Parts: sequence; C-alpha cells; structure tokens
Amino acid sequence: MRLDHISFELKGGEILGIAGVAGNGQDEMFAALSGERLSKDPGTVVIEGIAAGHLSITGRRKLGAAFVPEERLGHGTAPRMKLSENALLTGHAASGMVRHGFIDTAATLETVDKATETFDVRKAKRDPEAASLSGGNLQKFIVGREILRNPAVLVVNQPTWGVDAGAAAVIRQALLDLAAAGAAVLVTSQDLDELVEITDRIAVMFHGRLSVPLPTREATREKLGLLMGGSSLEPKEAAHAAGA
Amino acid sequence: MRKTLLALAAGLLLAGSVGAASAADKLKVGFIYLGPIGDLGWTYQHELARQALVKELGDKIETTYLENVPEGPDAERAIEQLARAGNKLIFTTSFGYMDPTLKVAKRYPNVHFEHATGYKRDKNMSTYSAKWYQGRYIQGLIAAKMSKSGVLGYIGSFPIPEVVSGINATMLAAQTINPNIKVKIIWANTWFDPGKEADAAKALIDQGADIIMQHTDSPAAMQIASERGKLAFGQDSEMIKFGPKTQLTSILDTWGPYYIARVKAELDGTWKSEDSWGGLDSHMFAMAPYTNMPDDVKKMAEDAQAAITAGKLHPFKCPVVGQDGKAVECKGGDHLDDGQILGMNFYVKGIDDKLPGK
Amino acid sequence: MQLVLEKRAERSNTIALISPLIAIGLTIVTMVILFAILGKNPLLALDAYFIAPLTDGYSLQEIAVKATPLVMIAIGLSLCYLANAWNIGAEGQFLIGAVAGSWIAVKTQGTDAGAWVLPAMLLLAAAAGALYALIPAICKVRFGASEILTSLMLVYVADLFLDYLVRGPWRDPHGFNFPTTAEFDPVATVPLLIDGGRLHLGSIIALLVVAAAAILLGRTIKGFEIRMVGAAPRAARFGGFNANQLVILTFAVSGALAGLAGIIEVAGPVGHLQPGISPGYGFTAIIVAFLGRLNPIGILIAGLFLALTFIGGEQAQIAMKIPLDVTKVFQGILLFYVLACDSLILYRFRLVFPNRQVARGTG
Amino acid sequence: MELVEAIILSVLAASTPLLIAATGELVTERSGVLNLGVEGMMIMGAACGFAGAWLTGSILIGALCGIAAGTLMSLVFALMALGLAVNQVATGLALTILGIGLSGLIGAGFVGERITPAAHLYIPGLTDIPLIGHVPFGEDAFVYLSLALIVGVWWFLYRTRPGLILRACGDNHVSAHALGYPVLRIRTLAAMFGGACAGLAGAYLPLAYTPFFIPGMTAGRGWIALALVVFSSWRPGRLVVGAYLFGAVTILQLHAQGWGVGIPSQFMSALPYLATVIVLVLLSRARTGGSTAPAALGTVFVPDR
Repeated sequence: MRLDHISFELKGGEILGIAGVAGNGQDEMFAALSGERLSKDPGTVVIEGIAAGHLSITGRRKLGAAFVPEERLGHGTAPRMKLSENALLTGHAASGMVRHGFIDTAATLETVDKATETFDVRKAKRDPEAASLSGGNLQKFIVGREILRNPAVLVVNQPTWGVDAGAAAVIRQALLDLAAAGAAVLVTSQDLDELVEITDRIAVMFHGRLSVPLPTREATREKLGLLMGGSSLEPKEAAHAAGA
Repeated sequence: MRKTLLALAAGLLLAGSVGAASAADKLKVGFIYLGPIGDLGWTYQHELARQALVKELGDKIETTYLENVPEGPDAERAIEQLARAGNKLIFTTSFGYMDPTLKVAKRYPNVHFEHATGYKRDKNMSTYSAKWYQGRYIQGLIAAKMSKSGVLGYIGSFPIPEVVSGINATMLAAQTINPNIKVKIIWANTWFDPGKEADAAKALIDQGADIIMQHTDSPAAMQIASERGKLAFGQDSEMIKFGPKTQLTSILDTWGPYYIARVKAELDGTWKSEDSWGGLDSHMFAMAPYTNMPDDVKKMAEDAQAAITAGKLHPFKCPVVGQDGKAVECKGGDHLDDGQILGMNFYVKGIDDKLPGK
Repeated sequence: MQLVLEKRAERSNTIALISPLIAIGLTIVTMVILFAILGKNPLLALDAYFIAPLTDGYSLQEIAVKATPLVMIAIGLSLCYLANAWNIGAEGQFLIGAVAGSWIAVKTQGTDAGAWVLPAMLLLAAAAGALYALIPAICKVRFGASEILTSLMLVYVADLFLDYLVRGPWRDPHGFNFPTTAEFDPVATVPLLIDGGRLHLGSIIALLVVAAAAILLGRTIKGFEIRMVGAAPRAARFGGFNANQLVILTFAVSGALAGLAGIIEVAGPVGHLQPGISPGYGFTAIIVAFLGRLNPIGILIAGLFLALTFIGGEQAQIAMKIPLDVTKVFQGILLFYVLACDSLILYRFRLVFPNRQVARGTG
Repeated sequence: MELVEAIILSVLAASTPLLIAATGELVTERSGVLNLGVEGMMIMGAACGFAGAWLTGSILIGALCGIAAGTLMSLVFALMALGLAVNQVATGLALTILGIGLSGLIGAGFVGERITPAAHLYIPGLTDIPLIGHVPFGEDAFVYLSLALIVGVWWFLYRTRPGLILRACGDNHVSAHALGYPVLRIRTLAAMFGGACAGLAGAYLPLAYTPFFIPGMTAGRGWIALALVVFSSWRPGRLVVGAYLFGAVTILQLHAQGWGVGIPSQFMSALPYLATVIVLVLLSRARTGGSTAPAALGTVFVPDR
C-alpha cells in the first residue's frame, strides 16, 4: 500500500485515533513514523520541532518518541529473549541501561520490575522469556516499557488487539494517563469503541489516504463508517465541505 | 622421576589401548600415509609394500599405519603418536612430512625414521626416493614410436622437480625418435581428482594427443584413453585393469624390497641414516609389462631398460639444451648430476609451453 | 495417532543442561553398535577414543594444540551465525591470513629484523582475513548475493592462490623447488609454552578470544545487537539495529579470527608456509560452533572435545586399526544428536489424534 | 569443428552430475528447505551406486542404489530439519560429514574394482552424421535423463497444481498451512526428491564418468550444485544455462592449458569459482524488486495447533 499525501499534526496532551480497516496503509504509516522506513526528506516527520524524517528509529527515540507496533512477538519483542533483554531492545539508546557499550543488567531488570508493578504484568518468574507471557500481559509489558521512558510522543498500533478485557482496560488507562501528563499519543486501531472511548480526535485511513481528523464527540459511527468504506467523501473534499 | 612418569604413561597407553601381549617382543614398524589406503595410487603402493613386508617378516615385526594424514600441522602429531606407541622404525611416505619427521626425529633419538622423497636427513632419519625419470625416459621412447599424430598429452599434478624432470626425460627420449614430437601439458593442480583427471585426458585427446601420460594418481585418464581408443601409460600402480588394450606400460612404485631391506637392517642392528635414491638397478620402481605394442617397440623398450639398469644410458646425458637454446651446465661429468635433477626447474628445448612459476 | 512437535512456552533449562549428555550418550551407543559391526571390541575402542588420550600429559597438550585453531575460528563463526550471517568460508580466510602473515616472514627472512616481526605478522593476518571475509559480506549487503556460496567459492580461490605463491614466487630457493617457503626465522615464530612440547602461545590467545567473546555477547550492547538480529530480525530493526552493518561486522571479526588462527598455525606448529596447512580447520570449526551451541564457553568445550576425537581417532587407528572414516562418521553422528537433543529445549513432542487435526486441516 | 564438437561433448558430460544434483536441490529449496548436505548425499550415491553396479553387474541397479542412498540420507535430514525443527544449515553440514565418512566405510570394500561404464547411445546413421551427430545422439543415458529431468521439473513446478502448492510452501508456509496444505509432508517429499537426485548425480560419477569408486571422488561437486541453484535464481531454465556454463569454464580452462596459454594454472583452476562468485553478484544485482529466493527458504516451521 502506498501512502498518499498524509499530513497531520499531533499536540501534546491529546490522543489522536486512526480508524480504518487493516491493510489500508496503517503498517506503512507506522514504519514511516517510527523510522523503520526512512525518508530522504527530513521534513516529512517533525518531532518536538525537530525535523526527523531522515533519522533512524534510534534517533527519533532520542528526540522523545516511542513506538508500540501491532505484532507483539517478533516485532515488539524477540520471543525467545528475556523481558530484561526486551527492555533493552528499545531502551538502549536513551536510558541508563548501557554504559560505555556495556549492559547494566541490574538496570534492565529494574525496568522489568517497574513495568511489572506499574502495569500489572503477570508472569511466572522475575525475568521470563517474552513468548511465555500471555498476549495481554506481554502487551502490558510492551506498552509499559515505552511509557516508562516518559516519551513526548507515543505511536501505538492496535494497542489491545487480541488482548483480554482486563489487560485492555489497563492499557487504555495507561494511554489516557500518558496524554494527561502532557504527551502526544497516536493510536491506530480497528476497534471503533476503543477509539471513541479514549481519543480526542479521530481520522480514518483508507487506501493509503488519511481523512481530516474529526473531534471525537462529532464522529458518529455513520460518518466514520462512510469514510472507512471509502465513500465518495474524498478527504480533501470532505474538508472543503466542512468549511462550507 | 620424569622417566618413570613417561614410562607409566606409555604403560597406560599400552594397557589402555593395545592390550596385546605379543607387542613387546616384536619390532614395531609404523607408516604414515598421505591418502586413504584405497587411493589406487601413491598410498596404495606403500600399503602393498607394507603387506609384502608383513608377508616376509611377519613373525618378527608388527606394523601399524595411519592413513589420510594431511601434510600440515597434523603430520607432526601423527608421527609422534607412532613413535610414542613404541614403533622403532617409522616410514613417512610423502614429501610434505619432511619437516615434521625431522622435528620428531630430534625428540626421539632412539627411533629411526625413513622419509620418502625429501632431502633433509639426520642421524636417525634416512631419506629414500626413486629415479622415476628413468622410467619416463623409456615411456618417451615408446610414446614417440607409437604416436601417429606426433602429439603427446601429459597430465601433470604440480610443477615440482619430480614431475618436471619426468616431462623432460620423456621429451628427450621422444626427440631421439621423432625430433618434431610435440607435448601438450595440462596441470590438474591436484594429485587426485578422478573427474578432473578424466576431463584433462579428454581435453588432451580432443586437442590431438594420441598418447596419454599422467603424473596424477587415479586411473581415470587410463579409462578415458581406453574409451577413446588411444594409448596411455599408468602411474604408480598397475592400471591395466582400466585399459587392457590401452596401457603401454606403467611405472610401478615397488617399495617392498626397500622396506624389507631396511627392516632387516633394523632387526640386525645395522640400520644407519642414509640417502637412497634408487633407480631401476636397485628396484626402487619397476616397469609394468610392455603391452599393446609391436614387438620391435617392445624390444626397444626392453633394451633401453637394460641399458639404463646397467648404467650405460643416462636420460639426462649432456648436452641437455633448455628452452632458451643454451646447454645446461653439466655438473655430473657426462650427464646432469643428482642435484640438478632433484631441483629441475626448466623445460628442455622442444616443449612449447611455459613452466609455471618461471 | 500422530507424534507432533510443539513449541514450549519457555525454553526448558533442565533439558538445556542434560541435552549434551543425552547426545553424547546416544552417540556412544551408536558407536558401540558401529564398532561391533566392524568387528572391533567396543570397550577397547571407546577407551582408545575417549579415555586413553586423557591419561597422559602429552596427549592433553596435543588436544590443546589441535583445539586452538578450531576454537578461535569457531568463536568468529558463532558471532556470524548468531547474527544470521552464514560464513562457510572460514577455511579460505584462514589460508589468506596465513599467506598475508607469511609475507612479512618471507620478506624479513635472513635480515636482522627485530621482535616486531611476529606481532606485525599477527596483525596483518587478522586484517587480511577480515578483508577476505568482507568480500562475501559486501556482496551480500550491497547486491544480495548469497554469502553461503560466495564465501565457500572463495575457499577454493584462496587455496589455489596459496598454492601459486609457494610453488612460484615464495618458493624456498634452497628447497629443491619443492612447494614450501623456507623455515621462518625465530623472530617470526610463535613461541612455545613448554620446552620440548608443542603447546604454543596461540592457545593462550585462543583462551583470550573465548573470554572476549563471552564478554562481548553477554555484557555488551554490540553482542546484544548481534544476538537480536539473528533471533528476531524484525524486532532488531524495531530496536534500531542495522542488520547489514552487523553482517559486515561479524564477517570481519570472524575473518580476522580465522586469519589469526591461520598465521598462528603456520608460524607455530608448521613453521613455514606450504600447501595443505589446514586439514579442514575452517569446516571442522563449523561443527565446533554448533556443538558449542554458539556459546563461547560451549565452543571451548566442544573444540577440546572434537580435538579429543581426532587424537583418539589416531590412537584407535594405531591400536586397533579402526579406519579413519569412523572418526568422521562419529563426528557427523555426534552433531546430529546434539542438534536433535537441543531441539527439545525449545520444543516438545505431543501425541495428536488425527480426527482433531482433520477438522483444522479443512479450515 | 571436430574439436568444438568434442568440447561440447566433454562439457555435457562434465555438467551432467552438477545439473542432476542441482535440479533436485532446486525442488527442495523451492519448497522452502535448504539442504546443504548435497555433497554428502552425492558421495553416498557414488559409493552405493558403485557397490550396486559391481555386485549385480547392472548399471541400472547401480543407479537405483545411488538414488536409494541419496533418498535415505535426505530422510535423515528431513527427520532432523523438518521433524525436529533443527537449524537446516547445521543439519546439512552434519549430513555432509556423515556422508563422507560413511561412504568411505561402505566403499572401502570396492576400491580397486572396475565396472563397464554406462554405454553411450549409438543410433546407426544418426550418430554418425558428421559435426552434429554426436551431441544429440551420442552421449550416455544420464545426459539425456538429466535434460528430461529438468524439463519435467519445470513442467511440474509451473504447470501442475502440486507444483503450485510446493512453491506456495516455499514462499509462505504459514499461509500454505492455513490453506490446509500439509507443509511438512510436502517439504519432506521435496527434500527426498533432492536426495534422490543427489544420489543419482553421485552415482553418475562411478557409473559413467570414471567407472571406479574412490573415496572423496565427488571432490566438491555437491557444493557447486548448491551454488548453481542460487545462480539460477531458482529457475529451471537458468539452471541448465548455469550448469553448462560452469562445465564449459571447467573444460575450457583445461583446453587453454593444452593450447599453452601462459597463465599460471592455479589461476585457471580458480576461474570456475571466481566466475561463480561474479555471476552470483551480477545476477543478484540485476534482480529488481528484491530477491527471487523462496521467501521461507531455510526457515523453521512448526505448525501451531
């Protein structure tokens, strides 16, 4: 899927939701935002006022961005590695887990403990392999791992996909708390109820294009449904229509 | 103290691994082989000689061999293993074992070593080799007589003096019959790769050679010549099985008599370090029966063999003219001396090829 | 009813501990059967293979000498394999390292060059091995050419190049044209550790390499990157680790170690450059790497164990006339069993009844 | 012209074992399995093939023994790599070591024996046609068999449904499994086909090429076959080109020496290997839009239940 003239702005303290049927460009947008796919033009992504389109994912993390991909096993974590190692996966560049190239094992374990406590991750022992956790607990760990880094921007893809209700509630609350603390949060989800529950604005993704975001209270199911079906309401025309 | 420890270790080794009581009273003779004993060539001939030795002196000696010992860093250990296992006479049967043999010989002054084809010796280390170029000379005569196209095909292994002197001896002989004889040389860069040797033989035949000569070890070239209805010479061993209508003769490595003589000397206590570079006269090698040729050619070959054996004919009789047209210095009176042959590093006139590494 | 493999939720530490023991046990059982088929007394044979070489100082020293290049190369290879970079051409890197280091030895021969010669040889060998390994690495990263095959092809090229040198330009002028350089000068030789023995400084270097690799993999972020790229490539990308960079790095390191092993072997036990300086070290090291489970300490143990089988194999040949091929079979079988048993760390067997499966199969 | 014909004949013969082994490996790899044990399966095929032919006096039975030996070896591989989900690279290497050792033990009893090699085709009239007769009508049966094999494989992969399913397993085993295809069974069969071909290719050496057995006689041809599969970018048509190209370089370097081209023979001997590297790079580079390798090649698959 090609991304087509997507442009939006995300402010501190708000949660922007991206709705849409999977396969309409959400993964590609995540890759472009995270830096897994790089752009030659630095201006395509701006984090905290700094052009970051050309920066790697590590460079963007250093600017205060954090990311939670959709796929828990194999993308968000290495399944056969311990949680402490998976904490290191995204934490190596910024936090105190690495000193002069050497890993501070105690620090990585502390991160695991903190995430476990703060986000109620249930596991059999202190530092198990990622693959041994249930989906919900692993997702809580991943989200927790990113939030513990105090990001200025958090990009989350399908935060509660395939997660039990209890874990989903913990995760949603964590996102709300993060925004309340002043961070900008972007949530991509197929779950409309979830978006309606936690976001301030919602945009819809269809065929690589993104509609103009609507304030969540104005976003009725009908409007969103039309956009998701790729109705004749082209994003730009829709904007004009709203203006008129 | 150290001695007792060593003795203890040796005792353990014996008790642990041999477990045969007869070992103590028989002379133990060890062999290090380069290839598998089934290589049909170089190693196979040494193995045949070992078997001949056992047949002759089996009641007085016990033999052991290690096969497939690479010429690199493992060789020294393998030789030392044999020395430690109580072997008193050890044959190391490839050139590449020279330095390892020397090193072990220094550490085991009471063990005698026999190294094939090398040039370094010590008080307890002899060398032995054969003047195969004599056989090559006879082959050259036969080849020139039998070739209709006047083109000989020669498969070389590596351009070392032993092989180069073989090519030169062949050509010097052939030129006495047919001054315009040509030789085409292909270096296989291996002693042993049947497929490649076969390909080389095919290429030579395709380029017009009707006699195939080889200085590689497998019978593949003989087989190809046989398929194509050409003639060929064997190498190291009797290869007539692979070309009953093809093999003219073969240079046979016959180490047996030498091994028996040296082991007897060891048994008698008369062994001493020496350099044996034997030819037809001392039976270090033999010619396989002359087959697939008319009687007059056969007679010529037999006469040449007799003359060489008697010392009347020397393949490198002066003047030997190099490719540059100049005669090579004659250090051995009326023929090149052993050192010149052992280090031969030039082609004689009439070979239109360039010697690799020159 | 059907036996199927199933992922374990978590790796089984118990099996991780006992699996090598099970593997060795199974290998021994298999070998006993093989010895019996060959008509050899299995107990005596096992004794010759495993016990006799451990009972005297000489054999122990030889085991260390034999294990030195194997361990050094295998450590480098393990880094590659952990990072999912398949360097099969360590043999070629070993040879090129030997050639490059020997260049200094040959050029300084007979001069009064000082103590700098050996260190310079080691450095140049490592650099040359690394550069040679970079060819397949760069071909992979830049052009996507399979590193397995390019690295393997370059083994043959290196072998022939060495052959050309020692039969041509570097031939010992007093060596009757035989394909070898002259013996290296003492300053160009790896010093021995014990007088009259064969144990040399290289073994110490190998131990240092093992220690360095253990620290690299266990304690540093680079080592973590290497493991992560191999274990979960997409997660590694998400973590910001550059897989291509790591292919280059691990190939360079493994090439350098192989090259170093090469010159140590030439300037140590062999003493001069000649064809056939490696009895397949580069390939045997691949077995060592896997037997050691790509873990530095494991590789050290595996290297020593494999060296034991070589020395034991020779003693079995001397004492009982057991053909050398048996040692090869033995090594192959051992590797099979180790790999198979290790599989049970991550997986377990379960009986499945087919009717249940059919229901899923049609879905 | 005669020389050209002769060279072509030599090239065909030299390429045939490579082509047969590579064809088998191509099918194996297309199903997503990377078996690096080709050399080990080949040498086992050579030992058992020769043993069979020598004991029975029949080339055909020899070839069948070679096929059986290769297939058995590949079953061991499948048991490990597919049944136990072991790393395929390591398993393939172990298979090669085992094959070299075992073939030495099996072949030891047959060293020094010879058999009558596989007969060359001879059709009176046709084979005798000057210049063009020998190539199409004068080689041994294996040469024609190898060509039939590769055509058959092409047809199977691209024109039949099972071929389509096999390729699907190689490109995405998860979705192939989801569609209900027995991924592991298909892969096992593909690996067995690869083993059978490697065994046959190995048997070709002592049965037709150099009719005797010697330990280690495959001399690295299994590795070349593996390289050819990549070289061909997993396409049967290119595989034929690659195999004959490699055969041609091998044979022509020997001819170049015979003609007295003054280049060190080591460099000439290195030529086929260098050529393989260069062509690998050029081909990989020429590919646009990513690699053409089966996407799941060499990856472990354990179906979720």
